Amino acid sequence: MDTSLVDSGQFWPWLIPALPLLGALLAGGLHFDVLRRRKNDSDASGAPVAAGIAILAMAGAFLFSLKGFLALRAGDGIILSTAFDWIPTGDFTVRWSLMIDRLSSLMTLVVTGVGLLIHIYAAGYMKGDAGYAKFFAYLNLFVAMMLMLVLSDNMVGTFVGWEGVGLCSYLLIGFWYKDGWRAEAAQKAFVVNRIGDAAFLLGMFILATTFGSLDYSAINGEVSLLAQDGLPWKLSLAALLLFGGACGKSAQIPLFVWLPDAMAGPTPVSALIHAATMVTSGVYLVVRLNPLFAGAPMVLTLIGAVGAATAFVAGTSALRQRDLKGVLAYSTVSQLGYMFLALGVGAFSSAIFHLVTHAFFKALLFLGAGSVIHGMHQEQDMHKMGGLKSHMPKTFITFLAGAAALSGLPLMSGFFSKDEILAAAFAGGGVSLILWAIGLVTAAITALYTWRMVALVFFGKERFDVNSVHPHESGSLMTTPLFVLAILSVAGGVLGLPIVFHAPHLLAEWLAPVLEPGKQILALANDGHAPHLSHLVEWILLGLGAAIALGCAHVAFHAHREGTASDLAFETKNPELAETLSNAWGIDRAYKRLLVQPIMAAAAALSALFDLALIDGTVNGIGRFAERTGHKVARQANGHLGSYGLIIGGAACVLAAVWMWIGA
Amino acid sequence: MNFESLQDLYSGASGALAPLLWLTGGLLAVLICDITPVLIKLRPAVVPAALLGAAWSAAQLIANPSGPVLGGTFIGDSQTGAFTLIFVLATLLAWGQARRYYDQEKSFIGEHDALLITAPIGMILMAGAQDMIVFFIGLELLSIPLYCLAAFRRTRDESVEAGLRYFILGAFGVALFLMGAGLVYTAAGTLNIESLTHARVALGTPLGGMGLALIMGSLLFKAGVVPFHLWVPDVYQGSPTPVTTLMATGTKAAAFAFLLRFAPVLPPEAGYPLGIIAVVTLAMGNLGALVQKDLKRLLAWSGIAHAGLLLLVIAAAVTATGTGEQAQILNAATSALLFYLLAYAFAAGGALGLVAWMEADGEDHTSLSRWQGLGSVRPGIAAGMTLFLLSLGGIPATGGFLGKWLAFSAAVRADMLPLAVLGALTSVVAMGYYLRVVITIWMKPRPEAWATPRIDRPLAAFLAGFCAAMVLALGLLPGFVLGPLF
Amino acid sequence: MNVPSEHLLILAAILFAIGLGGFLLRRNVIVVLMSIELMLNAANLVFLAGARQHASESGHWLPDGPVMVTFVIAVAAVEAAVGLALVIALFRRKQTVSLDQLSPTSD
Amino acid sequence: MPLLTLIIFTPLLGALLLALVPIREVKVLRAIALGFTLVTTLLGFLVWQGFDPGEAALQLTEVHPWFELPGALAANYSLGVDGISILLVALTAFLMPLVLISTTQAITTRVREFLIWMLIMEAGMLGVFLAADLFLFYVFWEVSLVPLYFMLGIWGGQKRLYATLKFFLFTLAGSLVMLIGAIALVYQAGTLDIAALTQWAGAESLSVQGWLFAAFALAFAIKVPLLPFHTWLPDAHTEAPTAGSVILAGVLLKMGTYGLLRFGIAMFPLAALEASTLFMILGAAGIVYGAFLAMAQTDVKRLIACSSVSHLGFVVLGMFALTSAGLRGSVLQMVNHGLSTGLLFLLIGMVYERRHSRELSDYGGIARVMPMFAFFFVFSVLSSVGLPGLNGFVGEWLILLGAFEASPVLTGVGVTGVVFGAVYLLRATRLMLFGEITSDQNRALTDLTGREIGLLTPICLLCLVIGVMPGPFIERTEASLEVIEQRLDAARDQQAARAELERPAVPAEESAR
Repeated sequence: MDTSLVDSGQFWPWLIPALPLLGALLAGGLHFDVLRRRKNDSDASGAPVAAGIAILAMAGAFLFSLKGFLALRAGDGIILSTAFDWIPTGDFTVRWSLMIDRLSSLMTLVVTGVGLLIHIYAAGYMKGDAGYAKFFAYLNLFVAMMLMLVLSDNMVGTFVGWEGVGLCSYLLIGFWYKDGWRAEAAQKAFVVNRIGDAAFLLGMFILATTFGSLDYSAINGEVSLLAQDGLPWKLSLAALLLFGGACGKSAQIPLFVWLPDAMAGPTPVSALIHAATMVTSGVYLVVRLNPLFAGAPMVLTLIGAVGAATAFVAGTSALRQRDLKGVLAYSTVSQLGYMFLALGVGAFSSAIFHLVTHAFFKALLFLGAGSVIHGMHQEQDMHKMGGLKSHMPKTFITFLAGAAALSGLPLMSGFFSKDEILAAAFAGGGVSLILWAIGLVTAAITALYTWRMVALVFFGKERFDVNSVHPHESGSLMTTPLFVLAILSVAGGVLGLPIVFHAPHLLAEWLAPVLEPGKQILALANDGHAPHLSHLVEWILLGLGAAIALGCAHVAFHAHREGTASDLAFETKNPELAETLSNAWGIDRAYKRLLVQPIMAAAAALSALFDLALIDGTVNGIGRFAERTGHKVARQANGHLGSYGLIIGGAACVLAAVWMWIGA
Repeated sequence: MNFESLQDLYSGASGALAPLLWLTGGLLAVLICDITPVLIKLRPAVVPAALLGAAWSAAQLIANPSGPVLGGTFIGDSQTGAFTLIFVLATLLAWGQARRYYDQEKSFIGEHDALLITAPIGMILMAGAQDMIVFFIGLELLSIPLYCLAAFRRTRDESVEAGLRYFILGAFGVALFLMGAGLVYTAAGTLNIESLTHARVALGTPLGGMGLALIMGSLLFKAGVVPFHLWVPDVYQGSPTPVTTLMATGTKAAAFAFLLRFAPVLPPEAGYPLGIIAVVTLAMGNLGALVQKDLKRLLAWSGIAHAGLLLLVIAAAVTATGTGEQAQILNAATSALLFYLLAYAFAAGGALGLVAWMEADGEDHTSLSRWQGLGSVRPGIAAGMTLFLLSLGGIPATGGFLGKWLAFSAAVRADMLPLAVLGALTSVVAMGYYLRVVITIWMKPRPEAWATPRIDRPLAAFLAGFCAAMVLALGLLPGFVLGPLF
Repeated sequence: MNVPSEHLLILAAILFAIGLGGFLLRRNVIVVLMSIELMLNAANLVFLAGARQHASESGHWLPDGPVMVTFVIAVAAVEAAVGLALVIALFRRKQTVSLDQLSPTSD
Repeated sequence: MPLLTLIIFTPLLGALLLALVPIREVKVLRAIALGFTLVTTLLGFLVWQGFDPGEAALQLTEVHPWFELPGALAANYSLGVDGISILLVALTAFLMPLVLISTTQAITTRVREFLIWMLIMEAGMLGVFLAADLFLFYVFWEVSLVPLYFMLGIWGGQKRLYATLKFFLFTLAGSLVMLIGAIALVYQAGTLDIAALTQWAGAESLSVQGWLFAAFALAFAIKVPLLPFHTWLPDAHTEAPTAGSVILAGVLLKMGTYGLLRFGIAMFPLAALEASTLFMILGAAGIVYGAFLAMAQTDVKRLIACSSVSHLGFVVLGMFALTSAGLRGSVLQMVNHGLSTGLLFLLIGMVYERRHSRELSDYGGIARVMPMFAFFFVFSVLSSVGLPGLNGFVGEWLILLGAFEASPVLTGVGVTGVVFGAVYLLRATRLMLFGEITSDQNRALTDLTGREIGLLTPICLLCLVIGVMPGPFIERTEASLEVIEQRLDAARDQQAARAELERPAVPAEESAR
């Protein structure tokens, strides 16, 4: 791998993040302009302009991403564009520098592409909202930060995006801050993310002190060299810490608790940030540093285990959600778990593959859900829906496509990507087989909750008050993106057809140069050859996957298509289990009880008992002591000459005695 | 009668003894003017004229120091000259403050001035004494007028009682001194300080040691050092404020002037115990002041603390006796004492002057609570008071800070670091009460009912302004004082 | 008759102690003044004893002690005068000469 | 042109003028004061421009004999600026006019006095950073206490008298120990010139350096304030008028960290090496401790005051890591903390003027009625929590990186501050800005005025500039910091040599047995 990268001298890569940033500034300015006009009761119709600006900015960013992609396809290795020096640490200098390589190019395409669609959708969805322009400012800012995250050629730059998207997530979750709980959810998201960020920082410091650079090319290059003799333990620790950061951003156990709450944000936000892009940045980070992780097998195993556990726990939780977005939220956590499972078994390209397909179908599902909620006047409880397929046909059809992809129905995009992951896990053998088993079970669960959702929302009787609620199909601004995404969800699989199809795996081939170092290191651990499955086994696995998906989908659909009866039956039969599942196994509650409350109590105790009583008490005590002593001292001068004389005479005697003692 | 000393007296008129002669002349002139109706109008001019004359000749003395005179019993060196300036300053401030201060005793102002101008004569004798006899005469010339002045407002209980207390304890102190001097004389056979310096063996005997202890006791009493300090608050508070000024700035300076002369007589081992006494004095003086509600009594207690710091300087000088660094440290101690006392004279004299000034509006102005919110109606006076207090507290940009610096550097150079640190920390307590005064003046609201104080006293204003200017000058441009002196 | 110097010193010490005792224990101002006089005179005695002793030891006369005594006697007279004047002033105000009747000062 | 003298004396001149002019018109007085601070800002800009980043020693120096102390010590009026002080000088000059503008609504009584104190304060602070003579430094060091004392005591809140006395005495206690240390230092070294003293002290043994370091460090630790000397700060901050809080957080506390660097580390490298672990522990502990305190506060001003304890813990942690990144970061973070915490105090002041409450529970939902305020508040919070792209991140990142080289474990402790910082600041943000507006008083709040926006904007812009392009700022400090690093390296060699000397002694002893 060529580690001595030369700056391309081109500036246009900067336009990719800069355009949305500019859009954010303009839209933000418009927002304040609107506020001012509204206060003066003058024309406040400037808001839609903001959407236009934002969409244009996105389109521009998408075009330049495309330009990057095409340039790479045309044979450019890596496009590096350095703006200027950022932080001189004394030992090395961190620069503002972007790098378009095959991985980041793919990510920019997904981010700007899906982002553009969601922007368009949002232009319809947010219509009439008081913070319309502000919303687009935030959204554009988010995209800019996300692009910074994936484009930066060094870890610090990535960290800018990393925290930047966290900030936008915070702002957007709390977008309707009037409701206190939404603001709380936003705060929770930020803080939990920050825990991961702290780990990220520490991991970054280990790398910086080890290699004296934070450029990805340098780190990956050096790690590849070091890996010949096995990586030192501190680099494994770095990998572990960075994975900690990924856990925060990508909502993995133990830091996943913020994501279900994050659904407090407007639905396009959930689609863009909490499904398609931001939450996958953990996956991106691991893949970006694939040699490092490949060289730390223990960490890799942990990643796989965490991914599998997350997938399972979140999947089971999704089963018991009544909130439409809740199902999707837990489903997202679960699917992210899949991606980490893939990373854990060393299937980096499979993780990216699932990342891409998931971006398509989960964005689609969220947007569809948004359309439903929109049509239902902000109702999110699936038990109060039902029979919407006739009211909202376009939403229904596209939603169906998304559901099919999510549940992994054969030949849908999700089918291929999920299968690839499971196959990789199976091929890994040993511990990976357990991961495979869990993954398989989760696949079944996925199909169950997906089709329960579809059935509850679109089929059966209408369980809402038909007189007051008139569900309606959303406008074309919202449905057009749905169709585009639906096509992608259905057909996305062509990016990575299984080997047994004897078609080129486009994605794997595209990413091969980026993933090569990690692959080599992994191969080193396996005595030089990568795990391999025979075609027969592959076929069997594919069939198994298809059968499970279809079977479970069938069961779930039929159990729920007539209404909520089976849900309620389950709840009455196993009230405790239902309760546990619907609250993600009570993990969030346990955190609150075991971490949050004790820390707050400790803070209060520290402030009141230690700081005020002890430390401040000591300080004030010295003051009081001085005053008391002062009174005693001052009282001696009471005007009684007798006592004065006694003191003077006595003191003179003492003085004389001391004097003679000195003399002696 | 020795012919030589007559010649001394003659030549000294333009040298070592000139300040003394100016003041003695002034004393006579005051007395004459007071009883001569034709000259009575001249009376107010006599004291300042004599004082300025003395100051002028003291300045001459600093420039051209003369050696020992009067048979080696008195020395008119630059140190004496410099101390003389402080004494003159103290007297001048007291004199200025006394104008229009007394209401019922107005007719006795002649006697007042005569007594007042006698005090510096005694002080100068103390500062230049090379012989215990001269010191004793000086001490009495200082003390006796002060006894009378303290009780000058004889229609007031507190004044009379202050005088009586001061007198009784003062006389007791003198008795201690004399007994000590007698014992020293018996042991060493001389009362000459120069000779005593070389009589280390004789002074090491129990008799000599006890004598030294008694002398030190009485000197510390005069300086107001713990545990001989108890008279200070009573007397400072009870005496008329101008007299308090004289005591605070003049008497203390005189006592330390002689202590400085006397330091080489003491054995170096005495240095550290003296230092401990000094720090205890610092602590107790400041702690005592912390709880005072009367400004004069507060300043009295703070005066005790200042005496403690000065004693630390003396202790440093004592420690160095006989060592190779003696000259250096003695020099440091001298400069520290002089500068400190000068700065203290301006600051304490200025502060007491403001108290005296405000007393014109009502005698209860010695009480701190009467100063509440003064900053809003009389910002000038309030600012002056603040400046003086900051200087007393040793905040930089004022003379008090440099004084503190010099004092502590003498102690540090004499390897008394722990004592220096402890002593420095007592300043925190000191700022505690100085700032309480500042709080009262600036940060508490003035009750609506209180009238704005009348302040039609040009002389008081002039003196306050002069003191304030000097406090700042000593802090910011101390070269003009430090240069000629060292 | 040749009295040893030590005897003189002891006598002085006794006188001084009596004076001190009177000063500390008696409350009548007049008596206190008298006690102080006694202490001063004890000091005088010490000076003279010292002078005598040194004269006999070194063979020549040292004037310091006697000169000091002269001054002390003079000063004692002045002090007495001033002291009595103060006592009179006190008596005028308070009709008493007892030190216990002075007003307490500390608060 | 004696630039440094001008920059110190311009505000003093302004103060004098204000004291003397017979004008009673408050507006005119304010204009005069503002004019003088603006001139100072301009001068500060000239200093910034005239500063040569390549030069490590003091620049733009001015030396005039002042007076001679006994013992043949020449106290000079000597000024100079180097990489350690340039940022703080610029910060002071930059902030003061803005702070002055911020007081037009807040300070309406005894305006003249207030303005005088502000100007004296500015001169004092600039003097502290510019003094090249120890005596002069000490003078400015203590003089700068006095104005704040008055500002707190006269224009402060309910418990102002307690707070101001505590502030003054606590700080003074440290200063006095430093005074004794300084005296001992100068008489041993025989000079008052700080550069010469640094030379002298660096060559001394650990035993000499050790206690001098301790004497100096105590004073600075109180000023910073380091745990456990911090309790004066929350009281002072809470009771101070807005301008006082801003100056306190913005500049005055930096006098402590500045002192630690110039007089602790640069002057006594051996002692600093020995003490580095202790100070790093105190710094890391301060980060967590301050954060915990902040979490427990209900008074928003007090909360931010506690956050200062936490943030300055970062500065100390980085500084005493004694690594190049740590030193750079801590110097930069001094400025950053000044800006972001200054911003927060300004904002709290603005809302306090409208609502007259500092209790978090009295607010809620005011983002709706004060969107501009909300924008600036969130911006400041983000700057304060160290969001990348804003100033706080660059400093914090450098500090943590530098600290990591020295002690990964303590850095691990310090990093938690990143999390806790978000906890308490976002909690405050949520409670103030978000949620439903419940009281009519809050509903009637008016948004920021043009004046307020105008004074906040430059600070925010600077935050952004430092966040994106800290190069010009760090660059100016580098040369001076490298000298310190060299001194530290030399001291490390010395330490190693001493360890080498001690090592053979042990086996010899064992063989003797």
